[in-house]
Amino acid sequence: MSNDKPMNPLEMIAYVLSRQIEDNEVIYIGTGLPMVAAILAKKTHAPHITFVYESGGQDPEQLEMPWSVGGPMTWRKSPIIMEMSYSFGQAAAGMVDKGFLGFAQIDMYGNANTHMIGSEFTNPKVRLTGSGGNNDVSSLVDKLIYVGLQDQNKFAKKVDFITSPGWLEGGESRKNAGLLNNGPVAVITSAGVYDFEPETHRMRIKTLHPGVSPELAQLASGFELVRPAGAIPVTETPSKEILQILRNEVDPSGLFISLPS
Amino acid sequence: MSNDKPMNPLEMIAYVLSRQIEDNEVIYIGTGLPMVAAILAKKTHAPHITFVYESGGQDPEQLEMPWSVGGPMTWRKSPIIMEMSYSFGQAAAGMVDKGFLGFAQIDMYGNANTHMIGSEFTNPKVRLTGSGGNNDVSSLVDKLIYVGLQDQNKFAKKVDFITSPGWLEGGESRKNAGLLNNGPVAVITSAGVYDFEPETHRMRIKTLHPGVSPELAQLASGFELVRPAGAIPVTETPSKEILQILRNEVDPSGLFISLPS
Amino acid sequence: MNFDYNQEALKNLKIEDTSLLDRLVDYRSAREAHLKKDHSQRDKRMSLHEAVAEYVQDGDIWCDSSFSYVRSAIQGWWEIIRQGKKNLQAIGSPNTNQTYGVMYGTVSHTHASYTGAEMRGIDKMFSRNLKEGKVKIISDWSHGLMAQGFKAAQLGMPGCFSKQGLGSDIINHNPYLKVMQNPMSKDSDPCVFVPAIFPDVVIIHVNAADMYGNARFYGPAVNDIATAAASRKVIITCEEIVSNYDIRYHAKGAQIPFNNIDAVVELPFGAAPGYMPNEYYWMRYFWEKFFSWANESEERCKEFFDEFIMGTKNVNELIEKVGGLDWVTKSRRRAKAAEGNNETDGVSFVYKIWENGMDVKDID
Amino acid sequence: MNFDYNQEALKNLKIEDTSLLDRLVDYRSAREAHLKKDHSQRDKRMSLHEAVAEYVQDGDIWCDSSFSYVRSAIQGWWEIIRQGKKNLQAIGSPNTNQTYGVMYGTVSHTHASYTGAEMRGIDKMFSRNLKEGKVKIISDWSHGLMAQGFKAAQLGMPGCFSKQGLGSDIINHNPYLKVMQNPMSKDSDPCVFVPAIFPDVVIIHVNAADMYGNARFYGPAVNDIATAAASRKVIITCEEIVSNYDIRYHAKGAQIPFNNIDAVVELPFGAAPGYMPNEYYWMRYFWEKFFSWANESEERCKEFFDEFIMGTKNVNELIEKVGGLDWVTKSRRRAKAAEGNNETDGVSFVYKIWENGMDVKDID
Repeated sequence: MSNDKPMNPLEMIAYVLSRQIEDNEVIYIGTGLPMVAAILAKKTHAPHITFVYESGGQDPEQLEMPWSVGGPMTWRKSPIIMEMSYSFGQAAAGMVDKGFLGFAQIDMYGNANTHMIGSEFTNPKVRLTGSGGNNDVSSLVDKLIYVGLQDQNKFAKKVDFITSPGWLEGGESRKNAGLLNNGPVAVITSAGVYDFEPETHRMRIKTLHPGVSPELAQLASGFELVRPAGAIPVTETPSKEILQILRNEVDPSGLFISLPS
Repeated sequence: MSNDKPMNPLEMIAYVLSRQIEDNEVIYIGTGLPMVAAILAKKTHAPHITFVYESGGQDPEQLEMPWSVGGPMTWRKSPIIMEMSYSFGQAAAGMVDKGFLGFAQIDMYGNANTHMIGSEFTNPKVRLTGSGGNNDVSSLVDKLIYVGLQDQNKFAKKVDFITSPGWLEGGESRKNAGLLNNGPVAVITSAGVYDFEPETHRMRIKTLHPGVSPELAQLASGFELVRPAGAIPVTETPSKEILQILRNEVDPSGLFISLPS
Repeated sequence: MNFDYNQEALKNLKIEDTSLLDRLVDYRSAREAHLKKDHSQRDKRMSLHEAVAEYVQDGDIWCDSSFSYVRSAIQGWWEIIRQGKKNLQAIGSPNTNQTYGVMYGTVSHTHASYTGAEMRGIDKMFSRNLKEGKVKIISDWSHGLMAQGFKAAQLGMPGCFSKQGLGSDIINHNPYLKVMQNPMSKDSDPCVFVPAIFPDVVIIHVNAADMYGNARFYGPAVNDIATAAASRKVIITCEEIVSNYDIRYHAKGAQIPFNNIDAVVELPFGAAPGYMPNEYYWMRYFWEKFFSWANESEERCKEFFDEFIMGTKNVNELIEKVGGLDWVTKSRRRAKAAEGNNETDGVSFVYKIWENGMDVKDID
Repeated sequence: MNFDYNQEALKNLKIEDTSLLDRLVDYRSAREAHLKKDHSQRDKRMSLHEAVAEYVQDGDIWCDSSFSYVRSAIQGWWEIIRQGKKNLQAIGSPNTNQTYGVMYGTVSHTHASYTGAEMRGIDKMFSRNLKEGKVKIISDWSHGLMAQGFKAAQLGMPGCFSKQGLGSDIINHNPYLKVMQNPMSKDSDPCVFVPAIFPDVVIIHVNAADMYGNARFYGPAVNDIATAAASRKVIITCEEIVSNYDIRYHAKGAQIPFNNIDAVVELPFGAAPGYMPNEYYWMRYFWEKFFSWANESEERCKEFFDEFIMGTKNVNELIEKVGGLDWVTKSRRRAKAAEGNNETDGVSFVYKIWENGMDVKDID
């Protein structure tokens, strides 16, 4: 891939997501963009992070992108491969700092749905994948980050099914439900970066990507986005050097960061 | 050890205990006499039995008597070595047929004590070992067999502490307590072999060793032994061939089957 | 035993006859089943046909093993389909291979945790079948909750508490789960009660086993150690049957003990078309075409599986379809390189998406 | 958190101040402790002295590891005693090494499951100390119940149900256990609720670890994988520090992951005078004399430990006492023969009972 091409939206998401990772963290990774972001982070500002996978692999020798979270690239010469129950157990015990999840729908409190679209469980419009490890990751890791494309349907007034609990109904409701962990701290989309207002726990604009106005972000949302006081910063974009690393070292075949032609 | 010596009481116990083992069984084994008995059984009438140990070893290659249930003779080239929780779990799941336990005290319902002698837990006359795996074995294996020397104190009217539940207060009390398994089926002592009367679950004389009368057995008991209808059979004694196997192959150094001189 | 189910979940799932739920959590019957087995170390070798005929019954709770495309006992599963077994309850974390079993009537009920193709997206075939009522979800799980249920079964726990599932709609769609107060806490501390779960039958594919069933594998165990201990009937398929000495003297030892096992089937390529650690790469041609055609339409889907499952008698015929010995050697090298055991230089892992007209050479 | 203890057990154990019970079951504080750690892969090597000084505090719940005389981190434990740490709560299944710690004031409270010398009988020293109030039992367990408590902690379960303990007096002498109805059953089905348990500190001795703490061992794990995950602080002592590559490329891999670990101490013979799988046989002279003298009287007991623990600065001095290099070579061969890795012919495992006046040559 030519390095002169302008940055595309998927590359932007991958970059922004990578910036959510701090050095020294242990992080839950799935396939796709979170994987790209995590590898980019490891190759740039966060060399001491450790990747863990729900299927049991930990800290594999990096070679290629995994095509499955059970595949060999998730446990290539791992020091340890855990049983699935143990893998989640370590997150419950406080050994995993961060997790990354996608969503089909997400609401203003960061409750996310990967179960179904429709109003009737036994006869959905579309059955999605179900939880897999999503509910466990959202319930157990210290800090949760969502990533996905943003539109009015995906940013839903009400999700059709809560697969992954966010801040539930806001306020103290998450804590009262008995959940152990911090809950979602950020949502990264094609439009911007969101966090959650500390008291109400409603989704709040943190930064918007270049060219995205608050009005445009709001148009692409089914619920009202909280606007912070003052001007909204523009999301930092990747430098040329980082784009090069992303394109040449992280995903050289462009599987995850090329837009379908 | 000379093979012409007459059989001693420990050898008798080892032999009688070995006859409690049926072929094909999976059995929990500790150190000492149960080990001797199990190896004798495997070398004679029960070649297809499998030894499992609470500390995790399973089916070790036989070499020497173990000096600890965690020692190398319990897992020498074992096909698998389990974590302790898994080892007991397989008994809960119904994979272990029989267990053998000693006792410091045992009552008429087969409740056994290896915790303490005395009436006050915080200031016992003697603190014994505690449960170790005894409570787990007695709660989980399909059939439980006790082995020990018999006297008025050990065959106690009331045990000072129930480490291993037998038939509790008899009748349906064991089942009502929620216990999964069959409970004790036999007690092997220096005097005889006891089973439990099917309705009341009181300890009953099954056979008595040569030279032991029912009156003598009763004298060596702190509670009333149930006598079966009819004549009480004499416990079968080991043949010369079996004594030879026991002395030459099972415990050649006589560590467990020699009486202290 | 009579069981006390989550009533809200029963309503949401429209389950009236709860008897079909009982066996999964009936730990006493699982114990009884285990106790009744011959526990001796004996020769348990038999053919795949015999093992499936004897140990899989219509209506059984069938458990998938390992992780969808990785070391799953797919050839055992295909034999279940070929033998026309009916109305199984499917369970597994993930439970992705169930989906084509629904098409053949093999699966009628599911304990759902994940059905899909990971980064290739959702499973439209499963979604269609669910809408049409060909398969019913009778309990909905997360991977972690199900893993705890399996592990509880292995460790002699009738149930356990979890901090997963809280606040989600999963607990309203699973008759086995209940929100309960932590008995240890005076303060409010809601937990999810998860019962131990006991499949009727699991087939587990491993690298090596001895004739008694002591089994050794590489790569993630996922839930296999737990489900082997929990399931009433366990079939091992393996790349090779090794001597008992090999199991004993190999540094890795066995991970699954013989006393769990009912049948041992020597079945090289038993995880194909999936990936087998240290042995062979997944058949990418198969999977890419499968995902594409199964998503496209019911007819395409049927055409695909009629060729690959119903149109083959055994795994060797499948391998011939994707290149025979050529595939075997290439696939072996690729798997070993992926794992760092063979030289990676010159081995391609490049990913290609299925397009109509492609053949094995385009996506090997 | 405020905890709801078994009141009958509190009464039977004469515990008035329950605050000393809290930390063992406070899963939230264990999680917090784990979250606060630096999770990076970094060089954690330090001396045994440093590790114990930094990670063992007076009053900690100290957990013994492995199985009494087999792969237990005895040299780590002796260093705790030598440094004069006080008033530890001792826990472990078995919890046999605690007993001489009581004599030095290192241990004041115990979570009891087993203290004794197996076929050598009960521990009279422990019995004496208990009667004299030098150590108090604050919870009584079976091995299996404790193992479930550790495992629950490892697997993210705040607690679990068990079919062990029912009908026994253990449940009346353990403030953490409660008889409860199985929530899944409509019929009466009493179970024992077992909370997840979280020691403050465990020292685990292994065959090999890398500098980050990924640890590999042979022989039984017992509860070590679980306690490493559960404990707030974990010290690894190891026969050798190997490269991270060695851990990755060795067929057995690691059983304990680096993120559990706070300190890595290279300490050859760290399990001595106990047995170390694949490395050395237990020091039979030591143990036979110990059992005999400790049973005999308080004075003999003190004399013994003043020589062996207080009279040595490190394990090398201990080894010199029992034969030095001679012991090392003989002991290594004997361990490897016991495990089937060296030729057994000509290697003696004969057992001798201690008699006064015996020396190392008589019981090597």
